[in-house]
Amino acid sequence: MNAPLPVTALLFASYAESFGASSIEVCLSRGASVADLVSAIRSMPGAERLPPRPMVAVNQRYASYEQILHPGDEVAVIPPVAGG
Amino acid sequence: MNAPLPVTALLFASYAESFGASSIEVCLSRGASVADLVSAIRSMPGAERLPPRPMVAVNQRYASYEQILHPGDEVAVIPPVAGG
Amino acid sequence: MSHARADLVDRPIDPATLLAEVASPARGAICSFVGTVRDQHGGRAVTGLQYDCYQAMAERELALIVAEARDRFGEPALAVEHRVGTLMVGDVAVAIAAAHARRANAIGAMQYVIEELKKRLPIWKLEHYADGTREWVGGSSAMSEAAGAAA
Amino acid sequence: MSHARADLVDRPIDPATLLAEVASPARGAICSFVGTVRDQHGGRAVTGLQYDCYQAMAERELALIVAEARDRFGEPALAVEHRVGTLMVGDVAVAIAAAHARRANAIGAMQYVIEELKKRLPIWKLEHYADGTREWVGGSSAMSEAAGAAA
Repeated sequence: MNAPLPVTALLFASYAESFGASSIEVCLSRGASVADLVSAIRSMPGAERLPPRPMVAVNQRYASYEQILHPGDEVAVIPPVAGG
Repeated sequence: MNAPLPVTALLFASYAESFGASSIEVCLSRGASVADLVSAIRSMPGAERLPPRPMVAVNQRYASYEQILHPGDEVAVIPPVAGG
Repeated sequence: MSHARADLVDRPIDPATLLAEVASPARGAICSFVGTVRDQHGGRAVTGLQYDCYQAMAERELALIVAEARDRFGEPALAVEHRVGTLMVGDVAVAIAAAHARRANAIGAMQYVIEELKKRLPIWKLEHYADGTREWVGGSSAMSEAAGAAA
Repeated sequence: MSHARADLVDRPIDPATLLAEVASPARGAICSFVGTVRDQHGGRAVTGLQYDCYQAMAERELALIVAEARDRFGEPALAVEHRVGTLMVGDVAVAIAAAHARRANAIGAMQYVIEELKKRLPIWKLEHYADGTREWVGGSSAMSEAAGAAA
């Protein structure tokens, strides 16, 4: 269970500005959940302006914090939406 | 209270067809109500297809059956509406 | 004071005109309802129809409905047209456009106007069917039932 | 099978096109919602804005919302366009047109689409103000609050 799981998280709008990038690389371990991903991101420089529980999408769908990540998943951290 | 009150009631659509006219003359007495008008109209030839309580407008507003009619009132018998 | 207009018209209705009429930079939510003549009714093929109305009262009632909607929904801009006369299948019978800064107000006003208009506007519809017959809609069937709620 | 279309577009939106697209002789009730860029927000004068989006997910989510609306409201015809890129005050940001034989279905579908789209579509708005500043709407203020309902 300690095999590494590299994840590239897409960033948009205010989150992309906070991190100064449109994506960030995070190294998790196999079996990691969305919650683990958020913990890792929140410890990175630029995360000061992130809310405690940002929304996350996995494979272009909103994901629960319990969802387990798999190699190849498309992951994105979603700022509060403002369409319409 | 027995002074005559002549009323011309406007007719439309299916009611106009039933009576074969776009209005009918009814002779009521002073103090007569909308209910009295409807009773009088329902006893006239052509009224067979009228419902028991047709809608009536007085001076271009829907009227209750209790409303008292006055000389000069514009009176109309209103078939079920079908706009829109 | 925002824009408000309500008319009975005997020419084709263009919904885009009504939308443009209520739009403004201060009112970001615009909604519309358009009612067109359907090609069937109660299982019968319809070819067209004729709207008859009690014109003075219909104009008065339509203005009243629009005033009520503006009062209840924060003075939205409103434009309403109801057609009278002879219409073909697909023709626009009624168009309503409402605009407000908040979408709930625009949508609420639009819904209020169409619901009240259907209940209260003294307009009658003579449908023409493909078999050559004609019938006053609502008229003959409703006439055989008690109109207890009439007054 | 009635018509359904949902697109993100980077050119001006013409609501009349969407209305025409859903209209048919079998669907007598057509309604629309149009959202335009307002000239102010939170008391500040707005000169324009920029929509950024997570395009693949936004297209997927928009298609999902339209499919849900069609499922819930008796398969109305639906056309939806949401603009992305740079917009000026008065420009159309979103347009929805829904048509059905029954007006409750057309109006219900239109309302469902606008409400869900506002909640779920991964699109962000960078407002440009008259004083030269810019701000991600919803972003900075919401970021300081707990997003407990996020997941």
